[in-house]
Amino acid sequence: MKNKVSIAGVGVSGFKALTSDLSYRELVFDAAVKAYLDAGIEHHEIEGFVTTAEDLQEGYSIADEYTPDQLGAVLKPCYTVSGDFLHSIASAAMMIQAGLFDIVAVECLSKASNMLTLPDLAAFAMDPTFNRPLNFSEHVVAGLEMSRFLFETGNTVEQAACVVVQNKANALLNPHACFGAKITVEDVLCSEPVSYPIRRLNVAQSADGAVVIVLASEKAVSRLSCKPIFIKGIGWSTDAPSLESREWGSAEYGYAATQIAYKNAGISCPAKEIQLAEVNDEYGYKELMHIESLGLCRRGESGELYQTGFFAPKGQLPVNVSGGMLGIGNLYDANGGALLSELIIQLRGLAGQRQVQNVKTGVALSWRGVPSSSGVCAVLTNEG
Amino acid sequence: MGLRRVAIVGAGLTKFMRRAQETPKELAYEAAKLALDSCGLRLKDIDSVTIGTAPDAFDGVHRKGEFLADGSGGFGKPTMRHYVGGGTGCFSPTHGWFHVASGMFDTCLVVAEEKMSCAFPHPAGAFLTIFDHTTEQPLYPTLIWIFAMEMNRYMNTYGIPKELIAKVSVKNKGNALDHPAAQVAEKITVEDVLNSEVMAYPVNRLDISPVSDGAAAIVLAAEHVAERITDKPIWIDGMGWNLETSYWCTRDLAYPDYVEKAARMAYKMAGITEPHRQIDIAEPYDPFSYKELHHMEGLLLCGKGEAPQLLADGVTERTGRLPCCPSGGAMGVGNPIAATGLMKVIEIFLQLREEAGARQVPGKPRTGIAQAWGDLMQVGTVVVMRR
Amino acid sequence: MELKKEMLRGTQLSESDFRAGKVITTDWKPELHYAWDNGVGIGYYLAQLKAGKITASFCNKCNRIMLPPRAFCELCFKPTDGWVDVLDTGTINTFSVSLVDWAARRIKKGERPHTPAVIEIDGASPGHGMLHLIGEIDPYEIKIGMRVKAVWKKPEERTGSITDILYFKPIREPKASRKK
Amino acid sequence: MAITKMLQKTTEASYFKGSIPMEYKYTAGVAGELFLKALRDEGKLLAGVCPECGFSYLPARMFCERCFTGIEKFNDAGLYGILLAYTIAFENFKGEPLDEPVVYGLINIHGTDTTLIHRLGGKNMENLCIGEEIKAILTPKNKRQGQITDILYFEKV
Repeated sequence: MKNKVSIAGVGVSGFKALTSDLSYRELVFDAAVKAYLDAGIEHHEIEGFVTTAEDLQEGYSIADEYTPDQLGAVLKPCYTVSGDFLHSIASAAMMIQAGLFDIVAVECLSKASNMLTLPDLAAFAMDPTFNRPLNFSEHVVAGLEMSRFLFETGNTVEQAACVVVQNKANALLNPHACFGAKITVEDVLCSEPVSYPIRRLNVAQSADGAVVIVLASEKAVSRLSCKPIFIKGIGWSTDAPSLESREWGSAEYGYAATQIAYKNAGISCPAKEIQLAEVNDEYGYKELMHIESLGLCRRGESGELYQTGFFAPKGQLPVNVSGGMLGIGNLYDANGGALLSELIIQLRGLAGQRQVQNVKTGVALSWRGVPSSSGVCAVLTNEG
Repeated sequence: MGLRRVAIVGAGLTKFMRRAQETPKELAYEAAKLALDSCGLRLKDIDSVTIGTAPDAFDGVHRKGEFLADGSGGFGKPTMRHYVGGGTGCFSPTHGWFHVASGMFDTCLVVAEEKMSCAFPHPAGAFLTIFDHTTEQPLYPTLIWIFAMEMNRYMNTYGIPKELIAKVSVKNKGNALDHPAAQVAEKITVEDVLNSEVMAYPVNRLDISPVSDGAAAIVLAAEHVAERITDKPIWIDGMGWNLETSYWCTRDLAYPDYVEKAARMAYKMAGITEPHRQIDIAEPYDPFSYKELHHMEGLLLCGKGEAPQLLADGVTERTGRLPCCPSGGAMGVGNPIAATGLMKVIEIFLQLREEAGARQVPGKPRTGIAQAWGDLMQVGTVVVMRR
Repeated sequence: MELKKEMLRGTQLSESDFRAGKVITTDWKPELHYAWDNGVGIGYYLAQLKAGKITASFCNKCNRIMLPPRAFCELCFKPTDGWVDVLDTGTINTFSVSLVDWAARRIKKGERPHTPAVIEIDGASPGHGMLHLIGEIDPYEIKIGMRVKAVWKKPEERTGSITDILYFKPIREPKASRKK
Repeated sequence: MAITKMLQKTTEASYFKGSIPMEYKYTAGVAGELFLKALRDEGKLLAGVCPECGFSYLPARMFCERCFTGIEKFNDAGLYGILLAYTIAFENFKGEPLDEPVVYGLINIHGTDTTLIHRLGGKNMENLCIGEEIKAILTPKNKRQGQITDILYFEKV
């Protein structure tokens, strides 16, 4: 990428199933204070702010109104991206690349516990004329996609269940994760059916939390005290938004986003050049889909490799050491924040018990959940 | 500023209507298609897409940006939605500028859409929930309240009579008679405004822009590409945006400080030091009549409390020294929120290219600004354009 | 290229055709329900309202006394330093007399217009006000600068909400006694 | 935590309830109107074919999302197609358990390039297979309302 953009600071608040003791403002403030401290800056040194919000997730008609105070962004250039947190990161990175600002803070928030009718909300994202009258849930869309994906690739229901088992186990070692558990493939396969082949334990449960990340230009980062992580490449893409004309057997948005990010990062052989991946796994099968989109294995091979431990924390290419959404919780548009913050901690070598050795380049792939067909891929490195 | 200069090379609009048959996707398509046609480009020539649209509660679709992506040309492309409430439309070119000026993409299709009529019986209900859910909504506030209170404060602070403000409606609805997308163009008088029914003192019905459906789109290109596409590129030379605290009761309601800060940011980038002299034409946001005046002051086009007199003196007429809202603005063309802001940008684009037809202001304008405003009396967005 | 009328697309539906069902439409009423965590600042504000008090927070760096109270100062970006009860009197900063309700319906004949106001509360920093309603006065007699006092619900009816104050009513007091 | 006055007792934590009380009436759009009218009045499934790239959309669309060309020609695609995937839903869209599970299919109508999600029903539901031939069963003509539910369900041929 031209005009190198670096990550100077990260702050995480949560992630927890409930955050009843804090308002959404207080939750974000906590993450912001930590991020600014981490970057070694004061709030008034930040030139621009990007927030991540969808109105109805927050419970406002215009969620953007309620974003500035908790970031120290009052009377500053501040806007919202209604996308995944990684979309916001991409937007902020472009501002820095264009030379507009040197230091930008990027925020995301989940107060999913405050939204009492999340299934209704997912239905409200579907086409009002052709989808909603049939009263199907988001899990029906995922069930169809999983069924088609397994059919086309030969991956299996058991392999998708392995993802759940591994991610929940990984989460037990992540102090930011609250859905860690020691379970078996049988537990997953015997859990309550939701929308065949999806069962209850295949689905990530919602969680609360906030992430704030400080981005800095090359010029600015040199005068900060932090040890920067660099954004090597970032790409995003949208497949057909309608359920009628999209690809069902693979994550096309993931392939397209990844292509842009790898091109920027100069990555031609991802499985060799990347040592760590964090991908959206709101459903177990999505992790397999996303691993294939990232080109970390050939199409249809992800399940088998998974079973051999290839993507385990001590495997050749660890994926979702954090526990992913299955282990951390579904933070909706803040999911990208959870994925990215794990990459940063790992690339800094500060992941403690779950630290992956010799990580130089990591990749995150986020997705905006059912029924969206949008994803963002970010490649990070600790080599300047 | 920027790795490279960015130009607007094409523009498209739909008609603005009270109730469109087209779905939000179809509206977005019509505007985006016309924008591409206007500069002879195909969708395959577009590298990236940015979508500007205001509350999901209007179109009635959660994650509206995703929903609109196909109609906005986003299929298989890097597509993103930016959002600053009512200020979105004049932030859209800025967000597109990021895409191109950063060197990430050579072209960006910028689409703004709003279909307010999906909300039924009335979209006004969506404004209840712009207020703080805990400390304000239990009082059942409405959008008109906050405008009325701000207008009252503005009139009271500077001693402005209602007649002077009503003239904004007269001018803009009149200007809109020449605008091809106009929804509520009319020849009216100050008396008509004052005699129209009171909605919330001091706001009368004719002080308010209508509920609208519509879309607008522009095409942005990097300098080396723009020169291949058109011999009349309009350059984005300055941009600014600024967000105030969400505790709106704490603010000075008589003066939009956030608009001034956004304007100063844009002027600094564009090298404008004396805005009232260096700017030839302006499209301040006018969802309510007084807002045009309020915003002229925030844009530093005149001193505080002085805008009504400029209006009275005819300075802001199309033939005046500083034409304001020559399009007809939100008051005349209509107000499909985000699309209105981009319509204003398109008006400046056409005026600077001398392609505004019957609306063309005399004197070959060189520098123009478009401005929008939004959230809870809270955000200003400004774009400076030059030929 | 000039944008001419015949180039612009869009099909305007007539309101009568639409309402008569001549156009195919699909209805939806989303269930969008929330329980927002009050957290520290707003939680305390509401608890105090229930007790019949308006409480602000103060910051010892900028010396502001802020309404509504908050756990952090958004300008100094630090935790606030304590709570302070302010008075339940104040001054009207601005107001409106509204003949429409939140859903854009006109009020019925004989019904009292809605009279919202921004009220700067005595004891809070200048400009720190709240949105509330004005009562016990002819709506058209309300003036900017008018002094008002909260009229509370009975203690047993209060729920910990901004509506524990029914409205603010005008008070007459000599200017000299105005508390800053 | 970055604040100094944290709550200390569970009884101090509180919440405030509220809703977004909106209702909607959506038009089907220019092409949607044609599609639903053809379904209601003629019992046909209308596809729209892009004149530029030949991609065939069902339900019919006004424009091709892939090449941004207007679609003006629509054709009767027939009622037959194949099953690309299916799922058995045990919950409705509100997340509430269903009395009887509902089966949904991902359906490609012959000659089109798109996928329709709809209910599966009728005979031989126990041995569903991906790739099977299926057919749309419409509601009786006098009960059709110009909605996608004028297709009752798809069943195995």
